[in-house]
Parts: sequence; C-alpha cells; structure tokens
Amino acid sequence: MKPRIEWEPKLVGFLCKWCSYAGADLAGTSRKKYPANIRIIKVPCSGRVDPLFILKALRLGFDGVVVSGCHPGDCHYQTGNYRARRRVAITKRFLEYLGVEPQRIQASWVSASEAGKFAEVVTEVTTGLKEVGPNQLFSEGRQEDGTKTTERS
Amino acid sequence: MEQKLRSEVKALLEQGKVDWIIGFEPGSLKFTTTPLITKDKNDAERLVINPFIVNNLANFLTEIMGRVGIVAKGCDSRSIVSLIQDNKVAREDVVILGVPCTGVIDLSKVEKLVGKDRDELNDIAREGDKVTIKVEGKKKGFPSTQVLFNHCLACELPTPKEYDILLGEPSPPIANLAAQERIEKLRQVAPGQRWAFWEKELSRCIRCYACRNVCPACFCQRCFVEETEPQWVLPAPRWQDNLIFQIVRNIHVAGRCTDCGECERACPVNIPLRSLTREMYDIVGELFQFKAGMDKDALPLMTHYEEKEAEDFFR
Amino acid sequence: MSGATNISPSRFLAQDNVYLPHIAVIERIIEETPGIRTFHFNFKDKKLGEEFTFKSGQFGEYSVFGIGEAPFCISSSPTRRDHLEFTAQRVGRVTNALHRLGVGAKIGFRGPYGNSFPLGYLQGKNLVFVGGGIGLAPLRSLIWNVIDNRDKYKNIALVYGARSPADLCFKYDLDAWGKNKTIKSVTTVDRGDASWTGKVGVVPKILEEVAPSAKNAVAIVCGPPIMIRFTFPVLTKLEFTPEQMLTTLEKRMKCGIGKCGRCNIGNIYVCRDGPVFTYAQIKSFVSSEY
Amino acid sequence: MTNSKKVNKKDVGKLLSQWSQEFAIFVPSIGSGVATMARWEGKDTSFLDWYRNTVIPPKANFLPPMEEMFSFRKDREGYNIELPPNGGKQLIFGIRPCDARALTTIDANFKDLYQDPYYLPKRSRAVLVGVGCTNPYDSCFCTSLGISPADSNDVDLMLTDIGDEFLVEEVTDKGKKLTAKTSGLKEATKDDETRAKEIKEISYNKVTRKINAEGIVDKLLAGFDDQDYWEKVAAKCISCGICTLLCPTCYCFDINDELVRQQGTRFRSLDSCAFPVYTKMPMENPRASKWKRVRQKVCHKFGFFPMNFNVIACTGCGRCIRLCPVNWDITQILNSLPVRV
Repeated sequence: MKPRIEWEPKLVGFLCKWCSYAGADLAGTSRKKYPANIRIIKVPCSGRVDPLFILKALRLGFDGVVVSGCHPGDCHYQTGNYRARRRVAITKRFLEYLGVEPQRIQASWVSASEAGKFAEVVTEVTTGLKEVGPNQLFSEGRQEDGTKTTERS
Repeated sequence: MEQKLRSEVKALLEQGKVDWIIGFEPGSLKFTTTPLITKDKNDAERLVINPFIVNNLANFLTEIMGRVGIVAKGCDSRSIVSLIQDNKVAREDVVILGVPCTGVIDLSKVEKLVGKDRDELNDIAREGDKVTIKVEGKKKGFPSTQVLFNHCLACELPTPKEYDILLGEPSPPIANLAAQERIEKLRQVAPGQRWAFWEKELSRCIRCYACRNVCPACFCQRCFVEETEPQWVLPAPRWQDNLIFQIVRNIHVAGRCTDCGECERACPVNIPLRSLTREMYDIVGELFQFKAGMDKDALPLMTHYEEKEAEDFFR
Repeated sequence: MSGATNISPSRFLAQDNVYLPHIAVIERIIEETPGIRTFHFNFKDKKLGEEFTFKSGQFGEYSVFGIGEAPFCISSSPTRRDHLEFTAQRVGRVTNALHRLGVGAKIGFRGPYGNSFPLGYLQGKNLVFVGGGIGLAPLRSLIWNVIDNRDKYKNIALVYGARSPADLCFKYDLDAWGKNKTIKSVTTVDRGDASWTGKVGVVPKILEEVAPSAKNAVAIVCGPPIMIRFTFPVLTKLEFTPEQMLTTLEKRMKCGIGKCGRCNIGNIYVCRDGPVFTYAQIKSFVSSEY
Repeated sequence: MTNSKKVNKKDVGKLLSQWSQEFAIFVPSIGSGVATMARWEGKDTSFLDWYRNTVIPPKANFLPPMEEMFSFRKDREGYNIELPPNGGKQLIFGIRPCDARALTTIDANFKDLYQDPYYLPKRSRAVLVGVGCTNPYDSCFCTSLGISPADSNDVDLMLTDIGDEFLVEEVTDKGKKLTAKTSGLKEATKDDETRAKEIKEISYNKVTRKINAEGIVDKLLAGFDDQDYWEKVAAKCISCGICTLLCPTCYCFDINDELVRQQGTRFRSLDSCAFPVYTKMPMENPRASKWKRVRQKVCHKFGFFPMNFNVIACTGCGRCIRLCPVNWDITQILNSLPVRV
C-alpha cells in the first residue's frame, strides 16, 4: 500500500480587488502565517461573485469556497458587497438545505489593512474543512447507505 | 365568470385597448386547457375558466409585443407583478383579467387516488370543497384538498391583488399544511442523505428545460447552461450537471419565484422540483421578509439591501 | 437521397469509426488578420498523409481535444500536398482554443466530408471568383487547383474584398495572383486607410464595375451571408443564370455526415449534400429557410 | 398445428429468467421515478398489469441520452484514443409497436452514407419482444401512420394478450432462434390465433385520434413559407425539449468534449431542434425565431424525413401530446395545415 499523505483541503477564495485581495497581499508582505490551502481568484467586487462560481468550484472538487469583500459601507462601488451578502446568504442556506455542509460556503469582510484577519479567516475555514472532510458531493460511486467511497486523486 | 371574461375580452379587443389576449381554451385531451394567444375578437368565445387552468400565462408576456390582456390566477398575477418590478413588462401595457382562484386540480394526484390514468376517467367535477370523479361509470367523491396541486394548497394569494378587471368574488386562501409535508420531511433527513436524494432525483433529468421555459421568472435571453465560453455545465443529462443547473436556476430566480409550481408540473420525469423552489421561497421570506410579486412598487429582491441583515455567518 | 451529386463517403476512417479523429500536427500558423489564422498541418501518421485525398470545397471536422470539434473547409489545394491547411476565425469555444495552440500542437481531423466544386463542369469555362473576408478560404483551394491546371480553364477573374485593408486574408496569395498575368485579380475594401491604394467599395458594387461576361462563365461566390445575398442579384444583372452561380454554404455542422440533424435547409443537409451548391439548387430549397 | 406459440402470463418471469442467461433484459419499470425500460431485477412481472407505455422511449436503449463515443489521454505521441467497450446484448421486453417502428424508422438515418458505429451495433445485437397494446392512450394516433397497436412488423417476437395467456408470434429469424431454445412455450391453437386476431382488431379500433397523412409532404412544402400560419401555431410553444427528447423517432444529437485531469471523453447526447442554440453559429442563427423551430420540427418529421427516406418520422405514440406542458398538439397542427391552391 502506498503511504497515505495526510489529506489537505483545497479552497477557493473569491477576493474583492479593493479590500480583501489587498488584505491578502498585505498578509503576504507582512509575513503573516496562514495555511497554503487557499487558491485566490481576484474579482473586481464581491458583488461580481455569481453563485454559479461557487457551484462550479464545488463541482471541480474544491472542498470549500470563501467569498470576501469590503466591510459593509466600504464598497468601492457603494453597494456591491451588500448585494453579495444577499446572494451568498441565500446560496449558503439553499445549499445547506440540499445537504451541503455549511462549512463549505464561507464569507468574510476583510479590509485592505486587515492582514491578520485574512490569515485568521483562512486558518479557521481550513480547520473547519478538515473537520468535514473531502468534498465528494459530485463524485460518482455512492454506496447503498448513501456514503461515497471514491478516493480523491 | 366565463361569460364575463368573454364579454370583457371582446370589449378590450374591440375598443383597441389591447393588441393581444392571452387566456385559456379547452385542450385537446381530457381535463386539459391550453393557452390561447390571439388578436381575434371572435376567439373570445373559446376562452374558458375551469379547475384545469394550469398554465402560468405570465410566461408569455415577455415575448409578446404590444399591449396584452391576460387572464391571471392569483399566482399568475404575482408573476406579472414580479415582471413589472423587473422592468420586463410595463404596467400600462397589461390589462390583468383577474381570476379569483379556488385551486387547480392536479391530475397526477387524481390518478393516484383512483388508480386510473387521466384518459380513462369519465368526468371530474368540482363543487366547492368537493371533487367528484366519475370512473368506469361510478362516482367517487373526494375533498378538494386531496386533489389540488400542493402549491395551490399553500397559496397565499388566490385572488389577484393587482388587477384591472376582477372576474368574480375574491376567494380565500386554502392554507393547508399538507402542502409543506414533503419539504418538512426532507428537512428532517441527515444532510448526506438529502444530497443523495437530490442526486437520485436529478439523475433522471433529461435536460429538456421545460422547468426553465415554463417559468415566468426565467426570462434571460441566454441561460448560463447554454454558455460555451466558459462552459459552466455540460449540455448533456448527467446528474452532476443537472443538479448544478437546478441549484443555480433556483438561486437566479430567488425573489422572483412566486411558488406557482409550474416547473414541477411541467417536468416530464416527475422530479419534485417544487421541493427546491418552495424552499428558496421560504428562505427569501425568512431572511429578507420578501414575497415575490406581492407589491409592484417594491424593489426586486436582489437589487436592494438593508444596512443590517443576514450577516450572522460573515466572518 | 435528396438528388445531391458527387458525394461519396470518406475512405479515411480511423478504426473504421466515422466519428474518430486522426491525429494531426500543426506545422505552421499564419496570422491572416488579428482574429483569423491559417493552420498548416500534417497527419501524424506519415502513411496516412500520403494516402489521404480530398477535393477542393470539401471540409473536415477539427478537434481540439477536451474542447470540442468544429468544421472548416480545407483551404489548401489538392494539387499542393506537402501539407494541408485550414483557416479559422476566433469566434467560439473551439476556435478560441485553436488560436491558443502553437506549432507542434496535436489536433484531431476527420474527413474529408461533403461534396466539392464540380471541376468537370468548370473545365473549359471562364471562372469568376467572388470572395469576401474569410470566405476566400474555400475559393483559394479551388483557385490554386485551377492555377496548377491552368490550361484546362479559360479566363480567370477574382473580386475579393474585406472590411478594411487589415481584414484582408491571404495577402501572400493575393500578391501572387496579382503578379500572375493569366488572372485578373481585383481587391477591394469597404473602408480604405492612408496607405490603401486599391479599390474602395463593397464586393457586389465592385463586381458590377468589373462586369465579367456571363458567356461560358461560372461565378463562384463565398463570403458572409450578406455579401452573398447582394452578389447574386448583381450576377443575375450580368446575365449569369442560376446554374452559373456556385457558392458554398455554412451551417452549424456537428457530425459532418448528415446524422446529427442541425445543418439542414429543407431536406438538404449542408454537411452531407453540400457545402457547394448552385444558386439554382438554393432557390429550389424551401425559400425562407435560406 | 399453427405457426405461433403461447405462454401463460404467470410464466413470463420464467421466460425472462431463461433469456437473462444470454441477454441483458429490459422491461418497463417505474423504479427510477419515471416509466422507462430498465434492467429487469429478476422476478417482478407486475409491469404487465400497469404498463401502457413508457415515458422514456426505448430509443434510449440504442441512442442513450448521453453516450461516450471515445476517451482520450494525452501522451507523447499525441493522444491515445480508446473506444468504449461494446455493450452486451439487450432484450427489450414489452416494447410497443409504435416504438419498435420508430427504431426501424431512425435506422435509415444511422445507415445513410456512413454506418453509425454506436447505434447500429446495439441494434443488431438486440432482440425486441413486443407486446401489443390493448389499452392505447387517448393521445395515440398510430393507426393514422399505418401502424396498428398490435403490429408485429418491427419486432422479433410479438406477444398478444389473449386473456390468461400471450400468443407468441415468431416474426424474425432472430425471434425463431430465441424461441427454439426457450422452454415453457406451448403450441398455440387455431382458436388462440383467431382470438389474437380479434383482440388486435379491437385494439385498432380503440385508437380514435386521427391525422390525415395523405399528401402530407406536399401540403407542408406548399405551406412552408406561410409565416403567419407558423407563427400562430407556434405561439404557445415554450421551446422546451420534451416533445423532441422524448420522441421515439427524434434522433438529433450533439457532440461535446470533457476533460478531467488529462483524461478526456467525447460523448454525444440528445439534442433538440426546439432549442435556439441548436443551430446557433457565432455570427448568425438560421432558426433564431420560435416559429422557424416549430416549423422545422413538424416539417422534418412529416416532410424532409419522408422526402429522404420515404417514411414519415412519426409513429403516433402520442408522447408529445401527453407530456407537453402547454398541450401543443401535433395532430391539430397537421389537420389544420394551410391549403394553397
């Protein structure tokens, strides 16, 4: 048997270019430690994030998604983050109803100066994902009892 | 009601107040009606109102040019209002012929009750709270709550609030909790099993898009499933892609869906789609106290916001 | 079926399966205009490359593996066989992917499909080529074919146009044909620029100016639908009969062999019975479909 | 001595068990939530009681809604292309005459010019055991298209309900070969055959919906450019794919690729002319308007297909009428075609 490498969750972060992305940048330049599990996609505004992106990320096998934007009131485009908030809220609730673990859909407000908060968010989300385990929502091979057996590649 | 409808329609067309009429005429199969879309005042005589007027005619509003007179049940009127909110239809371009609705008969429930297909039944008659079904020459009576569509049992607006002409006395909501039973049951199951449930249900989806195309809230010129750059989902019936299609469709129509139940009725492979749409309807109601199509002056759900709302899960 | 002429099934099936592509290698890429590229390719299997035959006007289905398939005509001439060519404009999923490929990339090819230009019918005749934009690609295969058998044909004229000088495709061919004394070649643009010294005007208009004689002539037209629609009346005015006008049509062709159903005009499948038709044939199809 | 056999209805399970040694048996089932031809579980024959016809037509067994054409993996040589394994032999039990005729009809398309390497092998390996309709739907109109609800023309074995038993007709050599190695079949009597004939006639007369298929090609071509007519009949259509995807004679398909971690698949899936994207090209769409798509659907089935293959691509199974969300009824359209003088 091959030696098992400990499973590490992979998550996508949709970060608003004005706040959260700058925050992540600052976390990097100020050498804040946070898990390397996140893949960052820069978006012009958290309001750009169509729930479809979240679903597509889950479909591609990512274990979780973080949508992050400016704090309420700070949106570069005035209202983008408020709209994102409504969208993420219904997406999260709806996916939970369908049976997706709540830890997989996460959201945060991170400003350009909050490098520490960004590191915290990524750490917390990664820890949460480790608890729920790999995303097998869209994998084939369901057992009679409803569990899935497919190993991740 | 039918007589009033016909004379009103005739008058509307004669006086040139509308260019088109959308209503119901008898269908070609037993116990069916079919949409009648016409400019001809002589067609007014074909219009009917009966317990089988299933379609949500608001669906046709976005594709017909000109002023339209439209026959609308409570749920249809909500879809029309929702389209007005979204600026897809101008209020002054529609003449709403409101039908106080007492519920529409779900033929698949009838089939289950009597164990016969719809074309084998002799007659279905509705009188108040009772429905009499004649099969093989024998009459059987049922309380109407047993044969109405679930979305009718859960209906909050049987009589249109927004109308130009009301065709009868307003009828009260039925408010029958049995309507929610299926969703409640689903909510009780463990998350993994719930996902498995949807996996199984959606695996028979044939991607005919009837659910999307009967939906008045789905008015996009081009749906994301048809995009090729990027290709979000495969344009082929595989459960993963079917499920993403349904999930995203529901999210996209959140705040527009009036729980008219057309998607589930149209589905040729019996996917319980209303268990998705109704849940979204409830989520929107709970989080934002928003009910689609109740107030034509309200802003569409996704275009506005409150300073403080739905934030508990934000870090 | 459908009374179509000169079609015969492709003999070059991979593993006897008509849907399986052969592997081909892109050998050279020419940037025709900012959105149009010509790809030179050869089969990976040398032997197949030697056996492979096609006729001017036929097309192939090209795969970018993992993205999908799209049909393009073979834009090189069967008389010049050190490689094959096709030309693609960046407009959709497959063509975007094609334009991302570099020299050495492997693509899939199956074909050749469809009918072809009726060489027998064209021989001994005066030929008038009318092309617009990327529509020169299928004509070009025939033009080189004709040039390489020059003695079999009478006078050759070409009217080719594009929106602007930058949108002209196959400039190297246009140069070569311009120098060729046996060809009357006219190039035009809808809108010129500072350095443009040639004709300015849309193709149908310039064609009317050039006014080729219809006597013993055949006009071969290919370009955007709007150009084709305006060119046929001009040719008619010049006394070309519908039988004397040829064109190649474009539809969405997924299978390339008349099975998948989407490229029909009436009972004619463009991929199977076409893509080359006379105007007489087109007029005989149910008219509002065209 | 007759040419037919018979079997007691109670023994159908025994027949299927024998056949399942050689074939993958498909029978009508609602196990998945919708009536379709599904793998027989090896016991239950109760479908004989409830089943009138499946919602999903048996064409799905030969032209699946989604089917792998080949897979490919990038290697040093380019791409390594692999064909999927050949499917086994299918035995479809209970196919209705209309659906069987539909298969014969679309065979023509898949044989034309090139032999389709996916559909045709499945067809030639399969055995069709038809069961005649005794209770056609009110939406059925097969008799107008030269099919009887108990027609045996397009199956290998034909079963007719004669009370407690089925009369078994051996229609093809394939059918004969199958019965020859099947135990439990009894010789049918002359009376059985007479009874079966009567039953067939009764069934035939139960189909009341009619179209006038005579001269239909000419009528369609004559009215082809009548935009007003087509716009009128198309008005209530919602451009969904129910009538085409669930039609037993609709064969149009789409081809797509998928790439997951270097492993690619090309597959084909059913497509529908009702969808605007079906014919969409980057620059234009020849059938962008709804009336043109509706016209294409009607004219393909009743005009172009018969022009090319001499047979109407409709067998009157009535699915499109039964399942349409807006009750768009093709028989009404065909019976009201504009007449040009």
